Amino acid sequence: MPTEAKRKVYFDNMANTPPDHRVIETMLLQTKEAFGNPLNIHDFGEKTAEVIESSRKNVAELIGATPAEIIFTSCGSESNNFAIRGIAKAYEKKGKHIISSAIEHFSVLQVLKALEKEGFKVTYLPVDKNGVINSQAVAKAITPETILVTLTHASNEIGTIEPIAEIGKIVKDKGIIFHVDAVQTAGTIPLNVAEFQVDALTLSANLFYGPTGIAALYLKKGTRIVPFLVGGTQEEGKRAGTQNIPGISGMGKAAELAKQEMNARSEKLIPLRDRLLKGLTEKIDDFFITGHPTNRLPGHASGVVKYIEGESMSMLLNMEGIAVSTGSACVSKALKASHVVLALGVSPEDAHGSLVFSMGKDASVEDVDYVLAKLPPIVKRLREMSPLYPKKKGAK
Amino acid sequence: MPTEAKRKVYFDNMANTPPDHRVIETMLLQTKEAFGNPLNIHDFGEKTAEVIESSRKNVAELIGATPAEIIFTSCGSESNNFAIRGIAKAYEKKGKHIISSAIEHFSVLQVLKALEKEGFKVTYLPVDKNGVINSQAVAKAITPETILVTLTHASNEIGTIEPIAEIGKIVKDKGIIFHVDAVQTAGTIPLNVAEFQVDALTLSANLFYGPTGIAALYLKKGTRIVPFLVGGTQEEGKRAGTQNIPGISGMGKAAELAKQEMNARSEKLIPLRDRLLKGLTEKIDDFFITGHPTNRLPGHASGVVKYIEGESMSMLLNMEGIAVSTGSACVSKALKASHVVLALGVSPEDAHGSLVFSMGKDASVEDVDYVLAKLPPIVKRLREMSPLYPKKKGAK
Amino acid sequence: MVEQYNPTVMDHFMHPRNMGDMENPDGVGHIGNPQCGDIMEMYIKVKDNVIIDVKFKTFGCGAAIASSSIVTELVKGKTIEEALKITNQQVVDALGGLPPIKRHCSVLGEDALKSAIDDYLKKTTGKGIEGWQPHEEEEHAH
Amino acid sequence: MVEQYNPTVMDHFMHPRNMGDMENPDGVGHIGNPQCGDIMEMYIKVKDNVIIDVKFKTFGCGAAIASSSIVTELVKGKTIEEALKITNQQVVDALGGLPPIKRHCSVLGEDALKSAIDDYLKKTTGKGIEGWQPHEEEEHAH
Ligand SMILES: Cc1ncc(COP(=O)(O)O)c(C=O)c1O
Ligand SMILES: Cc1ncc(COP(=O)(O)O)c(C=O)c1O
Repeated sequence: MPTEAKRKVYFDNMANTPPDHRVIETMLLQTKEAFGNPLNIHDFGEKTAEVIESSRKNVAELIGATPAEIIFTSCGSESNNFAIRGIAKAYEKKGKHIISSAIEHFSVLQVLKALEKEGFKVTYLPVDKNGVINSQAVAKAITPETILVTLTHASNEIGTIEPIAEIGKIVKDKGIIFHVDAVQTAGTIPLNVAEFQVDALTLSANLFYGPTGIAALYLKKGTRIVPFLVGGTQEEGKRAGTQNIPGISGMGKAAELAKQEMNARSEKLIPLRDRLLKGLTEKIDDFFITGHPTNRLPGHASGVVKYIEGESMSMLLNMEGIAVSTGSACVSKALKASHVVLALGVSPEDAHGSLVFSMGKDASVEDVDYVLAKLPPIVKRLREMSPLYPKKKGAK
Repeated sequence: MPTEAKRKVYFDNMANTPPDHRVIETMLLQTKEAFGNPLNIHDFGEKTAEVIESSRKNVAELIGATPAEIIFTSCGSESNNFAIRGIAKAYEKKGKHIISSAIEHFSVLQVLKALEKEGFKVTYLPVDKNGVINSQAVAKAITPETILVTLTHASNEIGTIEPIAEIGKIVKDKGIIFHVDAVQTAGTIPLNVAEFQVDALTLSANLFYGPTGIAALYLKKGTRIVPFLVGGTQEEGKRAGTQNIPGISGMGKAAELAKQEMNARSEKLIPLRDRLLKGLTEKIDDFFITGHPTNRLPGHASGVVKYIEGESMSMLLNMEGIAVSTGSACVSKALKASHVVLALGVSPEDAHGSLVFSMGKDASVEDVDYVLAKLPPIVKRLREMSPLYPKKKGAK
Repeated sequence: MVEQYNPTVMDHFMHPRNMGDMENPDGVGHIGNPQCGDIMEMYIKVKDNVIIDVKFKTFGCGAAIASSSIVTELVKGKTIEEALKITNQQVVDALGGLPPIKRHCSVLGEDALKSAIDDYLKKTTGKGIEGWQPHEEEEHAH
Repeated sequence: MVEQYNPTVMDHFMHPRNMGDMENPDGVGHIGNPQCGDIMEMYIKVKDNVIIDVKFKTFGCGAAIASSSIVTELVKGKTIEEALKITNQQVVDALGGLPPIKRHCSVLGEDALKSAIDDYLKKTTGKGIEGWQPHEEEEHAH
């Protein structure tokens, strides 16, 4: 039952960004032209190899890596699975301790859970009320057994930007491998693997206006890894399987555009985000921001509307043409309160009322103001229905 | 140094088929329109869910499955890794014996090798000189410990179509799980999972004029599997990661077209294949066909040119605008003689001279005749250079 | 998700019946817990063993709201004995179906009603519904 | 793969120098084995300690053919002592580089030449190249 709302406001870019039209054009062209298997000895294969390598170069340049350090994968989850499992297995003779945090994506947490069953020990660092991981806590958690630190650069649910460079320095000083889940940040905010001193980094095209189905793992030269997907010799033997040409060509173009336009996008989005956060706080009582109030992703505004639940809010927003996320994009079918919001110290009932507004590069002031006009009556309506809404306040 | 040959003959469709223009159009359209995360509660996500589910239905119909039995993955290798490892792990309490064959793809063999290290036992069945797996040999290899039989439906290197239905019956009677690697057959020849009595089946869009980067695993309802890629709840919790929309939409369209056009494509390709095989045998001395002479993939012609080596032949063919494979498409960087050709009883030096001509649906008689005109002088030239070519024969 | 809700469910979600507070209810039901993200309250007014009025308030998803709403429609005018026969399957059926992962909401609907009747019975007879207790939260597939 | 061969390599592959048989060679080299997919034969004619003619035959990939061809060019007119100093790196350099996985072909080229000189020395002096033996196949990254 799609809504008939006239205005459409897509504020769910942390779940997926619409591919840029220039990206789609590149995909169209290269999917037509580059169909030869790049391992084979003919011009058709050469053409494909050229498309792959020029895209690899663009992706490398986006994060300050060399092309040989970029491995293409099928999604951020695969890069996370591959990096964490592959590095843990490659270094397990050195030790079996891994450090992570309480606000990681499920594709990190589930691998860690599996590794725990296989005998690894994992320390999950807490975060402060703004969602910040303390770099000194990382230092303290390191033991002689620690082989890997894996942390998110920014959680999709709260948008707080973590002090990765600071942590990188600490981890590197100890000679430990450092993996960063940069799905939400690569292509969105400046990020340089050398500066950050990371050994492995997950990035995904669908978060910077590239297509879904294509992502990459940066793996610093010399870092050992056990392959995840085995078979042929593609990706220098690190990731088997015929490469995704539409995806790789789209990711290359998206990376090129992201590098060029990143600053302009942020300069536009930060004021919109702040306008939205301010408006929500002013127009809705018993609303609080989740994540850091200022040091957060450019287009990312998240918070909790107390006494009511996220799915019903999203459904009513959808009736008005507004798309948002509630809790984790990737798992809202799980019906559970977000572990990331809970990690901030938010109570379970409040966590159920969390919303994430994530604006894309084409967002406008009008979009923000439309949301600020439509949300308050929805909140009022659902609070009237809620047995949790304090009687004394009455329906507001 | 791309060739300047005027005619271009792409006879490497077993490595990758060029996507059909109708597939590319569908991808273009749906990549533009379906960008919302299908797990989230808004119309944008619904749109994406619709695209995914309609594509899933098409893929299911291609092989006689129900949509809920189709899991999208990123490539044939992933489906093979997932199926074999996931089923072995799910049933390991029942036993640790697996049956496979000597002519499997590397994405099967490498997983089996890894499982052997983890304590599984694997029987690799031999093939006869035409590359046929004997169904009675499967029956004999079964032990009370056997939990999984995994066999290719047709090897990309020799094209022989294996008696899967016969084997399916034997395996099912014993209550053992049967996985088939149908990368080369699904979408090319008729294939019905119920008729064949298979429990799991790998298929890949890029072998039936769909894009690269998208494949599927058919998993019969009730078959247990341990997920390979973990994280979010996508694909009913069986395969995490944001779904590949360009790929899935393209695979859906390609499956629809394959179902409609399969017979017409085969009717056209079989005579071309036979003309090519006959021509090669007649025009080149010391040439022999690899794989079954008649019961083989419609567009697939393979053989060995004695005394000379495959890469140099491919390079000279490429100069004439002709693209072929030598040995395994996916591993020609390995420089090794193909294990599949060796399994036929071919000597290692002969195996190095193997060529695979795989014709696509747009192949023509002129293409075949062009190859038949261009190859003999190339063979002559390389044989003149070869220390293996019997002196008595002289340069021919 | 949205597409998984049929028009009946959407209608009850958008236009819930019998929503609100009740002055001096004869029985009050309270079910669910905030950790699971669903809480239902149900209030009944009983006259001559017949439920003559019913109201609800719900904190929860679309299915939870629709389930509460339909329960109030199903129960209005029924005797206590008839009302006690209402099952979660009837709730699902009256809604024309619920997505599988949302079926626990119909269980909550049934339980909220029974909890209200239980309260009414305790107040009037000193004894609640014989042998009744709400379903375990675990069953609800959270 | 093709793009990884530079124009010099392609030129030697397409137009191999000194390819063919030789009548009554003074030294014959034979290296490689069919299992690895590369076999080179090299024939030399020596006069006054100078290699005045050289021919090769090769079963192998493009890089193997180009390596054989360039070795014959490098060695022609050189004294035995000078020829013995030719290394596989010189073969690679003379070709303007080879793809990493093809570098073993340059080793085969060096070995084929040395094998021919070894044969020549054995025939003329009764003793081959002191301490020489061909590189192990394992090294060739097969
Ligand atoms: C029989 C067979 N199985 C599996 C694969 C692997 O497919 P992909 O390269 O798409 O991962 C191939 C690829 O050619 C194949 O021919
Ligand atoms: C921080 C973070 N990591 C990893 C992922 C997983 O990415 P994908 O769904 O593309 O596999 C996501 C997805 O939203 C994410 O936000």
